[in-house]
Amino acid sequence: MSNETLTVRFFARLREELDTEALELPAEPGLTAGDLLTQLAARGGAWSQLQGGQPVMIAVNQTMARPSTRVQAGDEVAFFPPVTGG
Amino acid sequence: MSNETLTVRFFARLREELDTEALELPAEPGLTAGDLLTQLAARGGAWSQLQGGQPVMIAVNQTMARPSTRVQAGDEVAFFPPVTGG
Amino acid sequence: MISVQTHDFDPAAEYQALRDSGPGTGAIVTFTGLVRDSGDLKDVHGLYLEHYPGMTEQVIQGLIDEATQRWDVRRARVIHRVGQLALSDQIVFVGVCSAHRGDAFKACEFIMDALKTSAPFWKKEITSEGEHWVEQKAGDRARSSRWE
Amino acid sequence: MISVQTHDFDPAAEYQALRDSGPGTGAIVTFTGLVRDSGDLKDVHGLYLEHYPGMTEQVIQGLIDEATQRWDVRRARVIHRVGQLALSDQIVFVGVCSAHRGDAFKACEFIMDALKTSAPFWKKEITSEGEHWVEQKAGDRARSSRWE
Repeated sequence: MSNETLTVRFFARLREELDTEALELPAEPGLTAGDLLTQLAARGGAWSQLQGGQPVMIAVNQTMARPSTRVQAGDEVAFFPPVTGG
Repeated sequence: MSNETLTVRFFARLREELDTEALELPAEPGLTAGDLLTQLAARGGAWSQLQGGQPVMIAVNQTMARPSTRVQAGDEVAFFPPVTGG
Repeated sequence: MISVQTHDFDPAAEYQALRDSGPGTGAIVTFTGLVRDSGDLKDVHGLYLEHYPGMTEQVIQGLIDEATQRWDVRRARVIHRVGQLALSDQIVFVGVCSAHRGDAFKACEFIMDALKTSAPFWKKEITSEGEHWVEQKAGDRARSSRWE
Repeated sequence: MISVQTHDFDPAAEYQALRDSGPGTGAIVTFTGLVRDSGDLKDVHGLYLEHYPGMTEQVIQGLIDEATQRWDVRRARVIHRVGQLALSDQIVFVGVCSAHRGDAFKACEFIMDALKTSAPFWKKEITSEGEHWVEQKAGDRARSSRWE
């Protein structure tokens, strides 16, 4: 994992609909998890659902987080649908 | 079991302290479970505790009952301390 | 299924009987009570359990019927031991299966709470110092009355 | 003890591990979840369960820690399966032992309710008509928020 990028992971329905398990994205200073969602939604198509679609849950370094959570180089950021285990 | 008597049973601490498992008592007309407790308490000694002592639970024919419950010939009346199973 | 018995029971067999209740079962909740080393007394090394034969089974059946009316209960099993028990022995088993976990939890806890205050069992604690008939707890009465 | 695994588990072995927790244990409560034939869809004949490795274990450990702070929990065991499951298969086990039954019931139900809304598992229902990612239920969110 580079010092200038962070990893974004997708799970379950999102992983399937985006046809993507993980991405490396540039880790610009001051970036939040919400900024990442905005950037990704701008790709259009299935990616649009990341903003204004069904609820997306966020984890940063395997801990639940919010759109306002700051992210930085080396972080593991995950986006996924509301959980349904048990 | 005669038509003119009923059976009284005791359990647990009461059975031990009264040194009695069961009695046959006359089943006078109009008798209640509470009347039986009064009669038995009048025997004195350990029997006195059946009135005004620690709480006594009552069952008539194996169903929870109260002092005012009527009892009749052939009934099985039981007196016992509050239950503590489980 | 209700059993009042002197011999031990196998929770694994009880669980299997609950699991074999068909494809609509989604949740199984079980409670097992064990002889603990401290109750009314300290250093308890055994219990003696007395019951009112016949009445106990009727009362427990009534509790299962009530639980089945109040919640989705697909099957319920209750076993209560009587006689002489040693430290850490199994005393009581209550198992319930349901389509949904909320119903299984509620029905199981209700049966157990109500059994403690309405089924005619009495426990005597045995220690090296002597024996003592356990007193009914206000906490047990409160837990039971929550369901009224 | 926490395990996320593809293979089946043995509730009897889990129960035994809870029972072997010493002479102060008086109550064991277990919950087991099974694959049911109807969820969001009817005639479900299997599930596929996905999870977020690493994060699931952390979240569950956090729930056990929270339960242990709030109630008397002597030992807790949680197993969750992932991958392909068939109708009536065991999905999840939560077992708790305590001195007292109230604590064991509360801790077990809390862990299970909180797991449903905070542990990163996702369920896909499989029927002969097709597949469907299960939606989170408002009822599950409500059950979980009862504990806050």
